[in-house]
Amino acid sequence: MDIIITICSGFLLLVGSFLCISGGIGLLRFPDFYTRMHAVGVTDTLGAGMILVGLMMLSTDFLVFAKLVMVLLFTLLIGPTTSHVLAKAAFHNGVRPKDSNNLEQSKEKENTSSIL
Amino acid sequence: MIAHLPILQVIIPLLAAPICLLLNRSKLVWLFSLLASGLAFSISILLLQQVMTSGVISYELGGWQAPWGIEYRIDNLNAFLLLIISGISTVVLFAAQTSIEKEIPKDKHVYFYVLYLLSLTGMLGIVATGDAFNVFVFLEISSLSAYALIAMGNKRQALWASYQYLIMGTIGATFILIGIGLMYQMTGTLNMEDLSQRLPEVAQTRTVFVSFVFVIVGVCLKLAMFPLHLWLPNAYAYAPSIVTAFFAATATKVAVYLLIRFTFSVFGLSFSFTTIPLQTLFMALGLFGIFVASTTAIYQSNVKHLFAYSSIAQIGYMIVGFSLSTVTGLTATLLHMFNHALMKGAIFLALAAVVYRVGNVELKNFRGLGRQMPLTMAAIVIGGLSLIGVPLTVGFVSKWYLLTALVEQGWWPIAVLILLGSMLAVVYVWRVIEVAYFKEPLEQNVEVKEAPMSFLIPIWTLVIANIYFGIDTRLSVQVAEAAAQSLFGVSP
Amino acid sequence: MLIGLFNDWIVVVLMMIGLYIVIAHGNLIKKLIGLTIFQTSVFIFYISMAKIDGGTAPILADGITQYSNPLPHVLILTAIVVGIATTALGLSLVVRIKESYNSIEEEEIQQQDNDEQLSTNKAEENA
Amino acid sequence: MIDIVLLSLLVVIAIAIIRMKDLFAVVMLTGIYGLLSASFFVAMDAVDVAFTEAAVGAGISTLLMLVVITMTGRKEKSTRHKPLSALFVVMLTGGLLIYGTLDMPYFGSADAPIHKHTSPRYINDSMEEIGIPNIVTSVLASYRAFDTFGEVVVIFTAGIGVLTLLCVARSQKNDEEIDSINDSMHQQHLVIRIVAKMLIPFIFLFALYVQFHGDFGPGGGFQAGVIFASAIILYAMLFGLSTARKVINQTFVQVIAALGVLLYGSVGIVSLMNGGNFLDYNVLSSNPIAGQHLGILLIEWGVGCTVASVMVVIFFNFAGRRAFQQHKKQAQDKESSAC
Repeated sequence: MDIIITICSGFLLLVGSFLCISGGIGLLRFPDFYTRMHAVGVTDTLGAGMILVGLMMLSTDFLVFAKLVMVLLFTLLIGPTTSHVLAKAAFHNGVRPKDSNNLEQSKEKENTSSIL
Repeated sequence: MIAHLPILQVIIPLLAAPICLLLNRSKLVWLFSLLASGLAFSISILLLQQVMTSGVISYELGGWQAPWGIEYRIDNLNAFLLLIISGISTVVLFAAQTSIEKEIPKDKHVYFYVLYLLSLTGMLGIVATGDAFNVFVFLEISSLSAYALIAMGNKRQALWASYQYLIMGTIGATFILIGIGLMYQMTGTLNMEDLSQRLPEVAQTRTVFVSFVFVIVGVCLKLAMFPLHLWLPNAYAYAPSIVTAFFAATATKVAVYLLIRFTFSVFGLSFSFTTIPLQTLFMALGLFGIFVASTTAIYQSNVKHLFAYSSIAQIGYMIVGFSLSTVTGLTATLLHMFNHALMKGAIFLALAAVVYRVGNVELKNFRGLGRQMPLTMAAIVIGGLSLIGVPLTVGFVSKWYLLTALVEQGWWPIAVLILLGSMLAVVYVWRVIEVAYFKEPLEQNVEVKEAPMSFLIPIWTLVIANIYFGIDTRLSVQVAEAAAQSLFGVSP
Repeated sequence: MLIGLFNDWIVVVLMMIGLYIVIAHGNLIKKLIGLTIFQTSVFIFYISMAKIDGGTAPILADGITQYSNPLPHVLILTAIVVGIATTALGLSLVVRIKESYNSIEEEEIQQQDNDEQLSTNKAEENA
Repeated sequence: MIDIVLLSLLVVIAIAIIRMKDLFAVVMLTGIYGLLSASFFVAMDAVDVAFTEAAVGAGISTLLMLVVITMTGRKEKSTRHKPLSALFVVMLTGGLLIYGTLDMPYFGSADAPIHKHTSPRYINDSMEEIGIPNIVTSVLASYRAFDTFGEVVVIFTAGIGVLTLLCVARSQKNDEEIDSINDSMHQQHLVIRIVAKMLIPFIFLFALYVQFHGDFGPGGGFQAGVIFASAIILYAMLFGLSTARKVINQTFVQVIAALGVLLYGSVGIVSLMNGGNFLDYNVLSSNPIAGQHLGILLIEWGVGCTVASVMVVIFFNFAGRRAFQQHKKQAQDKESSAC
């Protein structure tokens, strides 16, 4: 029985860490603000979620398990909210998503954007 | 209750501070802090008597034995310092209410007294404790309240001076923390007494050498010794005058005490003066400090700056006495701590009275003050004479012991240099006297009256003490000698 | 030799970076950040002193024999609080300096002070 | 192995902080620096310290620096202040420290002097003498209780210092003006206010859990105080400073800060009255172990009160100063446009 558990948790941990790495790479390679934020959003919710579930399966006693469940609930609640607020603040300060037709117009707008 | 005196010394001003915050009425808070400081002063007198009769008092906090719990060790050196600090603070507090009336906005008076009591607690805590890390904690309490108090000055330069003092003070405190960490790593204990027993066996390692260097540099930063003194003149000149009067007389003495405590009690005399040429280094820095600081003092147009630079010169005298590493040399340093506190306390309180009446302490505003504020100017004159070291004043006693210590070692040239230093002091004191007595007052200063009674009483108590201890030196010399001998392990 | 002391050397490098920022950078907030880095590296030095290979956190549990040393942890709890207290006071000073000097660069503030000093001396000469 | 990775990451961030000019990015890096050093402390088995460093180093100090940056601007001038002499001083102290590390006991070696002198007693006897599993809390609160008392006074001093520098005589905004600000902010931050409403009770609950769980696991007065204050600060940021001031008025918070210090001091005074030394908990009740538990509980409560109220006071004064500056700027714009 515990072999299955270790395999599942190992698999989940691997997938979770892969998602985190992909988020990091996405942060570096994507062209403009909103796509980069999408990539980071992935690591926040899914990557961390997968790792937490993997850890839950490995946890020995109930207290550790309960704490991990609460951590998962909080990250799932807070992750999307922060991405939302980040996007709203960026939009409020004039950062427009870059699409093919107004390529140059958004370039100069992007460097004037200030989050505050 | 007698057995609990060491802890009550620190706890009474400490608990008085939050109570003052709760009282929240400026007049009531002033009386309450005066009571707390007076109580601390009387406890320090009792402690001094107890130590002089029955030797070292050890008080274990929390009931745990020494290296595991924190221990308060009161010997002659601590008791002497506790007496100076709480005495000066009581006298200075007496004039505080009228002085801050003109310099600090009304709604901040309560916060001023809370911070004043906290800095008093910090200094008493540093001096009384026998645990190395506890020194760092109470050092931070006194420094943080000092930064906030200095920043309450009404001119904008006070903020910049307080910021520079914060940066230099925090670097100094962190150096002391690194030194304590290295000491702890090699011996495994934090109690100073335990450290002095366990350090000799690891004394040859490089780590203990580096920890000694870091502690000494950190303390010298706090001490405003010559190369590291840049923060002191602005901090003392732009702070509210009551704060300057309190810190000029006590803050540097606490740092000198730390220097003496770490070199003599913790690292031991033989280690401190052999591994580094501490003697020649400190002698040179002390003398250099005396001359550079006195010459800059001569060219100052602001009288507070003038006497701040003279404080740095006086610290130079203490460092020279300390670097002799003989019993009389150390006695001279301890005596000069006591005398310097009396001198500078009187002078800066008199300047506070001048600020109260005239508004600022530029030299041009001092014209004709000799006739308009006779008692205050007389106090400044006597304080100045005491700085120079004229006989019948307290300054003469400490200069005399310093010269005898130097002559004992046979260093004639340095004794001559010390006398030259005092000549420089004559120049800058004469500049103030000449303007005050032989110049006509400016037109806007004509109707300046004498300082109110609440200034004159503390100023003149310090001036009379200045003269009394200049003549009857039994108390100060006896205590200083006993402290020096106990540090050298010579049983009195 | 190298592995044994590698931790301490990295801590020394961090200390020196913090000290360099405090001394070389003119911006007042950057100085405070340099101070925080300098203090945090001292904490890391204390804590890496307390670690024992194979020891666990100093919380008594049956079946564990080797614990790391609890005393440096207590000292560092105090030092962290001292660090945040100094940072908070420094930041409030920076706000007040910005209001009265309208700048938080060390050179500009020093310049304004020197100009003010020169003007008072000049006023004194012709008075 | 992991600690070497974390340390080298810290060095990379410190070097990035030197090179960065944009203060906003530098403050973010300081936050990351605090979090990484907290995770380093976890790797070093210092769980209590990691908790405090994360809450204070990554949380409160970054927050305060951000508030200050909104007032003082983001750009840093690039001129370096005589870098060569700075480099020389730094190299000198660095060389001295490296020279000092040569004789240090190796990292992680069990026979270092610190593991043999005072700490064996803490580890072996603390269960019989004090009876709580978390040795750090027992040393913090009982063996070296006076250090913690000094520390509570340090935090209290910082709070009073910030108060003296930044406190502003508040212009009494009337109620409907506060409600109008509240509504205007409402539709702008709708989503995060709802989520915050859901989260704040849990943050308070977690703070109280950390406060009373200090004896058995990582936690204690400091961490609980900071978490408690962060919940109040979150409320103040989202629902406007004036509404937050109405909910938690200033004098009440200052009184709590003073009462926390007095509570800690009075535990010491009571043990003095009962005949023990200052802060000696054995005399607090008939059975020494029960006395220790009672003493530690009370002083942790005092520490929690003071830290929470001082952090709230510090944030409210910084934010109040910012509102004061904007208010002054509007007044200047109004009169400059008027005349």
